[in-house]
Amino acid sequence: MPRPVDANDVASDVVIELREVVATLGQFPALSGATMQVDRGDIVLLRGSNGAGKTTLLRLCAGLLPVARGTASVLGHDLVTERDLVRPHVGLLGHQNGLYSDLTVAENVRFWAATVGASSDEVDAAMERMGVAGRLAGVAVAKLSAGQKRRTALAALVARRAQLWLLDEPHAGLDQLGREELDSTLRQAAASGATILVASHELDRAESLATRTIDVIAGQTHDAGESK
Amino acid sequence: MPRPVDANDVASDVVIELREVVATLGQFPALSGATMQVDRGDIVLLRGSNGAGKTTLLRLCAGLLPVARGTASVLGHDLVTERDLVRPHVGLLGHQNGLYSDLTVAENVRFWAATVGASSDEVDAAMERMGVAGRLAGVAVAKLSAGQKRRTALAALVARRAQLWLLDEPHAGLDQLGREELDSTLRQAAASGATILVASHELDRAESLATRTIDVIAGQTHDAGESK
Amino acid sequence: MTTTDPDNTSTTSVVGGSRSTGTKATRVIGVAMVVAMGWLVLFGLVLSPADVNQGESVRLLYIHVPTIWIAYLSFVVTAVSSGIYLFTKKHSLGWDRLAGASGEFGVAFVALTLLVGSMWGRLTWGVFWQWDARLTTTALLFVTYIGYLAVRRLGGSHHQRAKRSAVVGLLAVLLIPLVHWSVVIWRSLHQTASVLDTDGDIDMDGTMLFTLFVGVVAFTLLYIWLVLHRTRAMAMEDMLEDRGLDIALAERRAEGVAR
Amino acid sequence: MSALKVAWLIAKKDLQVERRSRIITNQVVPFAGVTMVIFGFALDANTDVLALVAPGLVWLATMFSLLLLVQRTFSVEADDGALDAMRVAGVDARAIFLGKAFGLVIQLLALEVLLLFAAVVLYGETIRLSGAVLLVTTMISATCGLAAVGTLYGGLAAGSKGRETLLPLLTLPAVAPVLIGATRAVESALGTGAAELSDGWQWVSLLTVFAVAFGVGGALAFGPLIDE
Amino acid sequence: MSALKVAWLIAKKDLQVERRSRIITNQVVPFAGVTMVIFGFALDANTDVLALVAPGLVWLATMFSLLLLVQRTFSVEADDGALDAMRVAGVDARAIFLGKAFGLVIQLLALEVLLLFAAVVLYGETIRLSGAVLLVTTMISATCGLAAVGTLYGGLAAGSKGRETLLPLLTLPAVAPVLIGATRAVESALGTGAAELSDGWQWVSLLTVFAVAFGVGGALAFGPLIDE
Ligand code: HEM
Ligand SMILES: Nc1ncnc2c1ncn2[C@@H]1O[C@H](COP(=O)(O)OP(=O)(O)OP(=O)(O)O)[C@@H](O)[C@H]1O
Ligand SMILES: Nc1ncnc2c1ncn2[C@@H]1O[C@H](COP(=O)(O)OP(=O)(O)OP(=O)(O)O)[C@@H](O)[C@H]1O
Ligand SMILES: [Mg+2]
Ligand SMILES: [Mg+2]
Repeated sequence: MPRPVDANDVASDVVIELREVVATLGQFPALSGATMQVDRGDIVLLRGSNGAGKTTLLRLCAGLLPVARGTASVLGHDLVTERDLVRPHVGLLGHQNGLYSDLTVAENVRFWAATVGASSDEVDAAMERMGVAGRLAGVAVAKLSAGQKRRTALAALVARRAQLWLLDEPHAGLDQLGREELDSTLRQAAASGATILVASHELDRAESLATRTIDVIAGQTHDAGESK
Repeated sequence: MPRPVDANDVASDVVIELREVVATLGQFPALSGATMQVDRGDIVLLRGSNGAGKTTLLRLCAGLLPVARGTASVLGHDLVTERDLVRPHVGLLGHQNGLYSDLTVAENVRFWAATVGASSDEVDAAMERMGVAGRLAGVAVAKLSAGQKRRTALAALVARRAQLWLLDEPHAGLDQLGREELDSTLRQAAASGATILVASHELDRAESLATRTIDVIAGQTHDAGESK
Repeated sequence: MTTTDPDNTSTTSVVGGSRSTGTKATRVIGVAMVVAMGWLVLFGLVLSPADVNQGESVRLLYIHVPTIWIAYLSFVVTAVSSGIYLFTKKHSLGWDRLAGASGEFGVAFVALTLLVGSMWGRLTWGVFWQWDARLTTTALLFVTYIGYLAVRRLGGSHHQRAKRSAVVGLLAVLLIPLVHWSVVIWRSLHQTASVLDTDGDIDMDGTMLFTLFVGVVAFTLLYIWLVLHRTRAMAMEDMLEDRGLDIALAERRAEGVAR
Repeated sequence: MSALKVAWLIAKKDLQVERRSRIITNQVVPFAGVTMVIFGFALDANTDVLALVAPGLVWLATMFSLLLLVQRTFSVEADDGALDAMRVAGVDARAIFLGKAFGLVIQLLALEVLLLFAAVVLYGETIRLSGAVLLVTTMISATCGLAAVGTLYGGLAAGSKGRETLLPLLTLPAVAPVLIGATRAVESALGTGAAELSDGWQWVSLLTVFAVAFGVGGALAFGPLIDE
Repeated sequence: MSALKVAWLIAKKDLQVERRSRIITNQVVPFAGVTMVIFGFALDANTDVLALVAPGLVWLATMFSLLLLVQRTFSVEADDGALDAMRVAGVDARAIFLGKAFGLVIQLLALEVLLLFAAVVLYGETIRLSGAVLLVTTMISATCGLAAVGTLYGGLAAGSKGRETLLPLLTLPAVAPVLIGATRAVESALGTGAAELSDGWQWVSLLTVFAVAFGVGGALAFGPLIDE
């Protein structure tokens, strides 16, 4: 599912490499020394209590936060100096959905897909997949329920075919069907070479999905091993 | 835990009674004929797919939406004409938290408790319970993680000691400890006479918590029977 | 589509089962209005004399003054029916529709006043607009009721629309005294009250006064005729929305069965 | 709890939010200052004209600042659904109105003093002792009127989308009489363009009537306005 | 995809949002109208002065409307984290800048035409044919300058809290040169106060330099500004 990768990206199979990374929010060191390595095709569960730093870690990998100390590289590029090379291949679903509430579902998904040059077939497929095709496609996002919004955001993400998916509590708000669909989409993406990080509190579901688990404790990462 | 009830409130044990209630959002009949009855002390799980109308049902019971057709009464009062009598006894946790991001956790909880005249002991107990006492109490809400915000909103709700609790996906965003704590708080409240409605997609957890389940399907309610 | 449905209690009574917004009464008023308008044209353009100072342009008076008075009337009707909606137990939407219809035509009439007034100003003062207190307050009145109409279009349920706009309608009417007495308060260069003067003696040519009277009658009839039709049309719109709700309800329920 | 006590709670909360965020001190005051300087420019820096129209400009700048303040005070409520939460909590709508209006009055008064001072410095306006009582009375009654209108329409616009721009449309024409009255009264107080001191008081009575009408009307109407 | 193509996508999206929400048509235009009426008041209804300063007032009203428009266009981006999403998606910052600025230019031009028309009616301004070219050139170059400044600072303020009030503080002083230049140029175009037609062109060159400086500077600076 992810787009064909150019030569320097496949140089190594290490997709994320953090070494003693410190990142601050305001004065607060939300990441206080994260060291981790994620390989291509991994589905990694980030586990940790509220305020542990999962969201911060994901945003850092997406290049939204500065690295205060340590070194970080994503997809073989340095996260600080080569940010522009990293971003086109990364997709993030944060706590917010990033949708324009005045536009319809289809317009939103199409807009996001267009910014990365995805084809309209992919857009339709993604919307179908996340269950927002049909009647909902023409409804303004402002008029959706919480779960329907989340599905739309996921559809926009799926249409992007990123190489690295960063998902912050993707299951929250989805109904049973949506969860199944999402999990199978993620498994499929991973199988075709994407790398996926999922922060989640729904351990039962997430643990069965993930191939590895990393515990985030007070801003530090601890490898909890393979889960499958 | 709920506050002492005055005479007309205990007249009957039926806390919520809806008959063929229709409620619209814009032109859309989000509730298309909800009929249900909830008794004092019940913990009711509202189950349903995305867009089924769970949030709408909860907001209607909180008196935030007009009743387009049908009749609705809450705590023995008509939901349309006697709204002012109903509200002081109802607590709602919606998809949004209702917090002031510039104020600290403690200031927020105190403000909401003060508007309903809760004592400062209750405030402290509620914050302790939801794990936002201590260091977090003095932190501005803007600087909290998603789960910490949710905990703060729950603390403000717990401090209110409402008779009817309406919770829209209360588990979303909470970590394992927070979930346990929340469930035990809810059980305790129900045991001391509060009535609780929970909309949730985390069926495993919610089904073990609830005493009854109601399915919401396309804006209509279907009783799915006692669960315990 | 416009046939009535016994289920729609709130609107059927107003529409009364007819297919158009007209009734016998409105047709009578319509005919009277047309006659009065003809009369006004006759008196205004032919029979009344030109003014000593203003010449032929004085004939604009017969539109200018009646339109603003009818606008006042519309806004007062809006306020009164808003008040009735808000303060009676029944909260009948009929009053809200009357308020809305009246507000709409009030805005239209003020727009006419502004238009005719500024044309008149061009003829007599040489400019379209003066920063005169009355002109400015009239402009404010206009904008205020545009705001009122905007509030009506905010969306939400009919009662929500009614409540919100009733509040605005009640407060906005306070501007009318300000417009009326603006000439006194600010020593304006606009014509001070000469017809509705406080001392009671009317200093105006008899024919002119009579023509003005005809104008007021004609525009009042026009106003009544328009408002009657518009309230009926609004009732139908509301009813169509209710009908739309029935259809939407059926669809939504079917969606549940389909699963 | 009595409505007045709740109103005081709300006003205190608003002032606290302001103290934390320092929006007025850091941003609205400079904005108003810049507005006054720019007026000077637009009027060709003709000092004679400027001194004549200074009272008008002070009130004009106040009015534009009012819009900012109202917008801010209601976005604080609407951002995270706090206004809904207040409604569910059964907080008396009159208390909300009075509380928020009182918070605004305090903030506006502080601003006006500064603007008046700016007028003295920038436009060479002079303040005479004999007019001090009139000046203070005018400022207080005009400010109450402005705050009442601002709160009323701010609340009306708060729930609806596009509120940022509905607010000025409703507020500006409504406060125009205040602008006119207060300008004339301040002219009398300062003796601008040989205005008589005695003339000022009749304007003050107009302002007071306005403030009372909108204050009482607003308090009564606020419930229906924000409800549903 | 080329930056220009993405910029066009973004501008199209912005205009679509506007078409859906009709904020400008229904609310900004009346707001600007009221502003002009109120200026008339504040200036004491002195028609001679008014006709003289009318060009200045048109631009002043445009500037205030600019603030509303910029605020709106960036709150659309920031409300649900869409700006973050764009950054993660690796959308070229220059494209974002150009796209949003272009959307603003279109909206502002439409507004200015209306305001000019209002000035003709309200302030008794007259337009002469010989000045038409100058008038149009002035409007276009001034508008480009305004849009560039607005977009630049709108983006800067978008992420930070209290953005509503940071924006005017930054924007107003920055556009003051435009205000002055455009006013003089329009005076020349209309022949207000016996201004020479030829004088106008030197102002236009000033405006153009300003627009180019802020346009190019903004496009280059926008990335660093919204990043991190
Ligand atoms: C845009 C321009 C104008 C506006 C907005 C305007 C507005 C008004 C208003 C609101 C009234 C009603 C006053 C009341 O009874 O409360 C009025 C009355 C009147 N206007 Fe005008 N006016 C305009 C121009 C003119 C001009 C140019 C003239 C004539 C030179 C004029 C002559 C009159 C007269 C004679 C009355 C009747 C006064 C009375 O008996 O009360 N108006 N106008
Ligand atoms: N503002 C609105 N205007 C029109 N329709 C709306 C609006 N908000 C929600 N809806 C529609 O109403 C229906 C019910 O929404 P509601 O939020 O109650 O669903 P829900 O059961 O809470 O779903 P979720 O599990 O996703 O939170 C949905 O189909 C949604 O599309
Ligand atoms: N803007 C901020 N300024 C200062 N500290 C912050 C800010 N935002 C978050 N924090 C702190 O940073 C820490 C990590 O936050 P983060 O959002 O990464 O947690 P999380 O693991 O995602 O938690 P959750 O499970 O609740 O979403 C928290 O302790 C929080 O209090
Ligand atoms: Mg998080
Ligand atoms: Mg929901």
